[in-house]
Amino acid sequence: MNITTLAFILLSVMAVGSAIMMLLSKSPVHSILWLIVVFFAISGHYVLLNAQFLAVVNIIVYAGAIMVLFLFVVMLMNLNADTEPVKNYRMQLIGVISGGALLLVILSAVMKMDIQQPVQMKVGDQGLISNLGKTLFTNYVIPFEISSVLFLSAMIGAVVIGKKD
Amino acid sequence: MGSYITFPELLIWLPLLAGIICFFAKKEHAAKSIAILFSLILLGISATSLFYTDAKYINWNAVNYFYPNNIGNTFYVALDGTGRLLTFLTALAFPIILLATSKNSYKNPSSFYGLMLLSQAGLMGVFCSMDALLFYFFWELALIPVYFLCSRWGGEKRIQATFKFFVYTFGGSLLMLIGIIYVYLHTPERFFEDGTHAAHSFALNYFYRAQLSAGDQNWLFWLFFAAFAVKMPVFPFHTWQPDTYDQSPTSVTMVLSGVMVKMGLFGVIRWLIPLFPLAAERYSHLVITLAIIGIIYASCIALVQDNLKKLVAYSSIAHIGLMCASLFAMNQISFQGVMLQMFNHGINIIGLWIVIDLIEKKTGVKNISQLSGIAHKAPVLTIMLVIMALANIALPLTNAFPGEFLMFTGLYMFNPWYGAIAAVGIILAAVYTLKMIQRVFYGDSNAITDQVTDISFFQKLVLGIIVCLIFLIGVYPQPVIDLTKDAAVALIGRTK
Amino acid sequence: MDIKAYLVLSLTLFTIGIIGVLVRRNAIIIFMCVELMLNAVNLLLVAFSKMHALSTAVKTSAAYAADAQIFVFFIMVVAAAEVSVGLAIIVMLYRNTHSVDVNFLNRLKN
Amino acid sequence: MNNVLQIAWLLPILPLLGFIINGLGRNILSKAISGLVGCLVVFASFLLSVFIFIEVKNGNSQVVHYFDFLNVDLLKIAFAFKFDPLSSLFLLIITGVGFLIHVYSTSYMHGEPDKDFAKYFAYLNLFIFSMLLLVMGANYVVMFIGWEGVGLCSYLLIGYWFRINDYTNAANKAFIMNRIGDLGFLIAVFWLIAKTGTVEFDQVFSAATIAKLSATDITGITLLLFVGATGKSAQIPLYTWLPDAMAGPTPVSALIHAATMVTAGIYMIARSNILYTMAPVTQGVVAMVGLATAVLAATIALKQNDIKKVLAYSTVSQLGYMFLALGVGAYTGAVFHVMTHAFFKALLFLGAGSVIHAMGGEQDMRNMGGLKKYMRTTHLTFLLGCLAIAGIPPFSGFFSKDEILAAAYVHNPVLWVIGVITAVMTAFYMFRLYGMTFLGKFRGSHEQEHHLHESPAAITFPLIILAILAVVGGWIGVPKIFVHGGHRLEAFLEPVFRESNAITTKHEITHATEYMLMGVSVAGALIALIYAWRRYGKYQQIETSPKGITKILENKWYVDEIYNSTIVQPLRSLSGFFNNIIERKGIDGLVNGTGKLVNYGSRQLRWLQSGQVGAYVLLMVLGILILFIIQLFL
Amino acid sequence: MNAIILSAVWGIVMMFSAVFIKSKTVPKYLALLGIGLIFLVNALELYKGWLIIDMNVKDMIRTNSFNLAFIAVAVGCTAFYFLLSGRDVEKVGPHVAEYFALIFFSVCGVAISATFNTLLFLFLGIEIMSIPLYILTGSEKGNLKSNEAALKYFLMGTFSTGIMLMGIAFLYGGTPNASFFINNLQIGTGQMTPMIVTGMLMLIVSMSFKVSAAPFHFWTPDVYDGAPTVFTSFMSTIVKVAGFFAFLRLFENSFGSMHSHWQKLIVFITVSTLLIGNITAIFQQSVKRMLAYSSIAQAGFMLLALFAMNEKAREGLVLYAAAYSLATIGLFAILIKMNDFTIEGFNGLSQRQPILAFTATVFLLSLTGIPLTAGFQSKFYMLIGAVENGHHFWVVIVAVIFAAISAYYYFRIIQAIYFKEPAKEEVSFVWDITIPFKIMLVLTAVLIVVTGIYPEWIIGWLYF
Repeated sequence: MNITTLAFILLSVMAVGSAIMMLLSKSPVHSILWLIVVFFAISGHYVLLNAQFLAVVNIIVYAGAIMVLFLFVVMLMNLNADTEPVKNYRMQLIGVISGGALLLVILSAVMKMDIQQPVQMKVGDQGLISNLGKTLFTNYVIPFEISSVLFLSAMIGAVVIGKKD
Repeated sequence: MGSYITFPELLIWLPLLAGIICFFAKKEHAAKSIAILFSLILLGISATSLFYTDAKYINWNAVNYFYPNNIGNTFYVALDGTGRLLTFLTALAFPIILLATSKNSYKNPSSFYGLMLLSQAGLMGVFCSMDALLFYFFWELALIPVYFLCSRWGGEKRIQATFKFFVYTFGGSLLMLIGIIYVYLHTPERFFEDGTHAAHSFALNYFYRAQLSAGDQNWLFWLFFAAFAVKMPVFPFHTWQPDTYDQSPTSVTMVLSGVMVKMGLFGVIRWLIPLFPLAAERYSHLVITLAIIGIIYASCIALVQDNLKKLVAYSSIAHIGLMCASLFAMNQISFQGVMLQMFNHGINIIGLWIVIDLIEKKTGVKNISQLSGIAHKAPVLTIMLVIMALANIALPLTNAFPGEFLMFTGLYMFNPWYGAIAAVGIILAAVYTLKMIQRVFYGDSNAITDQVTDISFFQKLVLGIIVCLIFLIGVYPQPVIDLTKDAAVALIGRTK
Repeated sequence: MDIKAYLVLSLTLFTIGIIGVLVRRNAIIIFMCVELMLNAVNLLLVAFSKMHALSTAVKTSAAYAADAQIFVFFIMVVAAAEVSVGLAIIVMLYRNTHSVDVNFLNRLKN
Repeated sequence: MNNVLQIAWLLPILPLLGFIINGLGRNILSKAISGLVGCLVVFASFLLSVFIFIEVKNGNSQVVHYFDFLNVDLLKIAFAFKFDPLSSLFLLIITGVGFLIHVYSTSYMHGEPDKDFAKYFAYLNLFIFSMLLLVMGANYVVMFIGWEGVGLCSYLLIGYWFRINDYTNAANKAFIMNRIGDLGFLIAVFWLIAKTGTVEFDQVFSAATIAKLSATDITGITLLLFVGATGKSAQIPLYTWLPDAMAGPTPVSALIHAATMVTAGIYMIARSNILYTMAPVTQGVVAMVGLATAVLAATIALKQNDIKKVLAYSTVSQLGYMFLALGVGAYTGAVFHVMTHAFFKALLFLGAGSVIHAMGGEQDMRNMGGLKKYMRTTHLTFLLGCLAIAGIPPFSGFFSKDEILAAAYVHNPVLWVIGVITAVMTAFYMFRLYGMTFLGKFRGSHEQEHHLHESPAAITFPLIILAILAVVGGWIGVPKIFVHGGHRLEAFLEPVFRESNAITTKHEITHATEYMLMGVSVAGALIALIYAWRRYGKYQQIETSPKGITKILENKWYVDEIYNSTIVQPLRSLSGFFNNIIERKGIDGLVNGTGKLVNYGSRQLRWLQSGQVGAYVLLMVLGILILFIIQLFL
Repeated sequence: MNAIILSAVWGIVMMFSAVFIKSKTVPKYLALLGIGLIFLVNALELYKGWLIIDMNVKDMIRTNSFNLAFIAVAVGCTAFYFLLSGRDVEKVGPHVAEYFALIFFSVCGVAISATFNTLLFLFLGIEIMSIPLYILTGSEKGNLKSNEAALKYFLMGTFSTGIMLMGIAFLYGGTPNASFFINNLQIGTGQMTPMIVTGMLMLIVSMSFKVSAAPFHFWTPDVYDGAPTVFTSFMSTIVKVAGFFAFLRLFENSFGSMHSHWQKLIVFITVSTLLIGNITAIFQQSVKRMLAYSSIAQAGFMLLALFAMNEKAREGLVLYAAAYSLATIGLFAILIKMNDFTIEGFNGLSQRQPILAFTATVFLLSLTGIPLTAGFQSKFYMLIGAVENGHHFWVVIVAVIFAAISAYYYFRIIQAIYFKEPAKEEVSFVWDITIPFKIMLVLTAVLIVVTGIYPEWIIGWLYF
């Protein structure tokens, strides 16, 4: 039971717990906050895996930008109160059951595998910014270019949909 | 001729061309005269082709357009015994039908005549094509115009009735398509003139060479039979027919019952039996039993039919049943009998429809119970109908007699009991036919039939032609029989 | 560390996301659950990359191991784009019907 | 090749010509012309057949082949005519009697409008044509063509007055009953073809061919052929159409339903005598059926009051006699009786016709009587006819009937006894008829009485001719006990029946017995005759409701009713069942049911599309689960 | 490659054209020009291998005559789409140029997902294809249905993306040599490892979602129904067949060797798709919605390509893409002109607009699969492939039976067009029908018939 394992467990509990909390909390604002916690936990995992770049990006992009965007929208609609007055418990039950069943099935399938390959923790240089940067701008320059199209269409989308007329 | 253009091409392209022209005709008489003119030309051509049956005219009777493709089908059309006879029947039937179509009975006639000719083209194609894919093409193409004709110009319940008919046949032919594909995948490799080659081929002669185990044949047989059985129709696939005949415009009913039902029989002759001789042997008893049940069953229903058109429809089912049965008797006598009878049945039933159409036009009703005593109002009409009816029940010296005689003989040779039981049909046929004649024509005329007038000279002419044909073939059928000899012999060769 | 642990973790997160999509009716929350699913995937990918980094098969080219993390990067890119579009749609909807409850979206059915 | 036989094809063509002329020209031709044409063509063919008869008598009988009717594979059916004693004799009867009846008709049908008159003669000619085909055909198929042809003509002529429903019913009945018989005929032909591959008489009857046939085959074929005969010649069980057929004009009844068509069955069996001789079982059946019919019809005839009905039943009974003859192997006797019967029965019908004509269409004998003094010729000829049919020597009926009875006795005395009883009954009802019609005093209405008169020459002339024939006709077959070699007919027909006679063992009967037989039958006939004369000579109408056996007899043993309830009704209800239950509910129901099912499924499946995102996602998840299960556990 | 670049570029061009061009009609011509250019450069690449920019794609995109030909088909169909429905795009809203730009971006995605060689590009391609569609679906802002459709589409789309990514992750983890190259997953011929199975299965799910195959089709009717008709026409044809092409390409290159292991999954999906698509379509009253279901039904037939996974099936898929797209685009182009989308709206069309009626009939016959139409040829090739493949023969029978059933709802429209009397009020058309439009319709119909007679002119390209 070394420190790594301990950290792993801690972060995992944190991630799962706050994910569940996000699910349960009535007010959207709380959900968003809980989700941010989850992202932080996941970033912690990245750090644990020595994927520094992703850890940073995760914090900045997700916890920072995206979630704040969500927060803005929620505020804008001031959905701080309970947005789902009528609950459909049967639907929820069915949902939980089927989701759980899916989890079980996948796990039962995957756990049969024979890979005893451990995961490299804390060391390894693939995750370093320099490495990733190099790969990104040598091997992956074309996907990088092309993904710009996504943003262009997102932009237009903002124009077409968001713009009042 | 010959080196430039061949009979089958003419037979297929001319009506197609004429049909398209008809669509653009403005006036009715223009459209009609175009249609009649072309169909008469076609009749001429087809009649000529009867004199070029000899093997040395092969390049007058067969053509094989090759076009580069990777599935190995070509535009391969040819006339052989059966096909020749049936193309002649088609060519003969259409002028008669078109002539019998009385003026301005259909709204926007140009497309009516156009579609009629298109269906003729389709039929010609079916009877000429020597390539499975081509055959399937024409098989469907003959159906589509008829579908439109029926559900556009038919009676009040036309749409449902016709659609039933369409789905029946479409489903059947799709099953056949699967069968075709399966056989195709078992045909040997084919090399084309230009050096290219396809892994398999759709050509008839390649189909004959397909490697099919007995097991394959057993289920392929049913895939094909589904299509043909629906088209004929054989009991119990027949329920589309009475409604369709009743609902569709009479000209179309003539096409359907006169020529189109022959497609099914033709399919059996050209494709089913030669492709799957073993399965045909094996299931012949089953099919014949079905057919014979159909004969008795349909005749019985005809006994209690009150609707003239349905009565004829059921009697037609009975006749087709007999043809189907004796096809599967699979000896030369029965084969040639069927081939002869296909021709005769076409002529007779068209005549019958013409007369019934006239009656319906003159009285406005088609229920036997409402009609009475037309005989002394319209004697000529009566005589014509009586002759048609007698031909329908195969009285000697009418054309149906030699055909049915041969068919029964063949069937009897295959198995006495089948022959004997099937022959009961001729009694029932006599019963319902005579009952119909008695109810409709004899007795005293009633309110409905009082105003009936006798038929015009023109109609007399049309019916006269048919009557002449009936007696001509009835007295001296041998030429027609000889026409089908080779085909029958070849068929026997496949089954052995 | 055993890869199975990461599998369990991320699959759990993934499933929580799915369940969220199933049970919540607030469009925004549903969307957030989808984001959670994506993050679960990211985590798994990174874990795999680190696993492969040790595996003998690809020792030769360490670049391959980086692929996964690049992939994660792209996933984030796409997610960002999606978010902008998605939120725009949600806002538009909110403008027209002052609600973001997906259960009220049943003008289109059957 | 002889020139008469060379032009023999004219024989059928001439009546056909007449048919076509009268048929097409029926709207323009006047009565005179169409009548003339009708008679002339038949007369011409009569002359022709006389020549042919002479030709054949000079021992020149042969088959004339015209063209191949059907020629498929091994089966070759020629369109050929066969001229031999049998056919030539029938030719004479048909054309001769036919001609007389044509002449008779010109006057009898004079009341008809022009076009119907022409139509009538057209039909009559057509009948002659088909009958000639039947008789001359050199194989079973050509024979069958004529066979069905005559059936058609009788249908047309019975339904000649097609506006009266009963008549058309009778016509349908006749045709359908014949069809049933024809079915037997056809199947026999198929059987022949299947076994021997030929239908040409000469080949079929040749020893080589017969060798191919097993005993069962022969029995089967002959039985089936006999079924055909029962249809055409009105034997049990298919006889009921003939009495109804009296709906047609009287000359038609005389020609078709007495003289010619109904004898086709006898002709056919006589033609294929060799087969029958080789099938004793069949012969037994034929004899039984024939005798049974004879008795049954005779009993019915006892109580009929319609003059034509009586004659009709007597015809049936006489035909039964002929079949009895065939059954016991006395082919000559059968043919002989056909001939004599043709004479006197035609005579009787025509006489009856003349009476009806005089009575203005009245057919019920109870309203007649005492016509003796009004119409002498008719009365005289009719009396001769009655005597002939009653078998009183030396009239023709005596000889033929006697020959048959003798043969029956040889075969089995019981047959003879029943035969004699029938003969007695025949004598009785014939003279009952005679008495009720001609003797006593007139019972009809007054205007009828005023209207009464002797018929014109066109009617009486044939009567006289036929009367003469009825008297002398039998003399060509005088049994050898009277005149040795007196049986010229037998000698003439000998070549036809040679093989049969060779096979059948003839045990002669002593002259004494033969005299005794004759004596008994003649005596019986005479007694019946006198009794009937005395009884019905002064017949008075007494209104008593018939009871017991009388009632049954007047209702013809209820045979029609039985057929109706055992065959017609079940068939009708079966058809109804097919039409309403199986067709509508069963098959069509299945087809439409499938359509309905699809529609229903469509309506149900739509609810899956609930519009709820949550539900959609849930279903997707379930789908994923299913896929996993399929992949991992299946 | 050319198509990808140029379509992306042209999207930007359209985008900026919005700034300079105020007219509503001009963008259409610009778009036509663009699509023409794209077709041209793609054709050049196909024939001559000529590239706009020769860049090193690190084998992440692999072009061969087959997928270039497919791109040609897709772009060609898009061109027809512009020609037929260009004027209707202008009717949707004010941002005409933007709409066209989005369509171009989507076409870029189509091109990518036709040529991808790594899972990364598959992912990007699918996303680039879909995101513009989310927007287009919601582009009719005032219309609540449009909004709703957009949200549904978006939520479920992203959900399926999540599934797909999970699948990709599993594949990455499962392959011994960590790689995203689809032909380099090194799946042995033996039993697949659980990870691979799971990953593959999730990919099947997400791809089935994209091509709207049951039971992942639920978004389709609602979205197609809610979206502006002109865009429904686009997304239900070109995008969908592109999805199919990607589906086939992915599974052929990565799991082709293991076909027998996962064929039963495809059987399940195929049969259920055929069943739900065809059966549900029968009862629909709105033609638009009916076409949505029919697109599901057709998808069921296209799935036979994956079921068979052999040469004929591959050819068949491309044929099917052309036939199905052309016919559906044509039908939608006619449908847009109607002012009520119910089947009754078509009553007596033949008497008012014979040309429309005739062409519509041709399209419907083609969708039904009547000979002499492209529809028949495509179905025919599919069936050949499916029969050739040899396993699960009954699936083929089921397929044709459903093909026969499909006649039921297609012919309802034909019956309405020809055999029903028109409604009394003569104004059944919102917009005038111009001569060029009619000419284009006839052209499309002719093309369909030509393909029906001689499909080799398309198939020939595949092996150029």
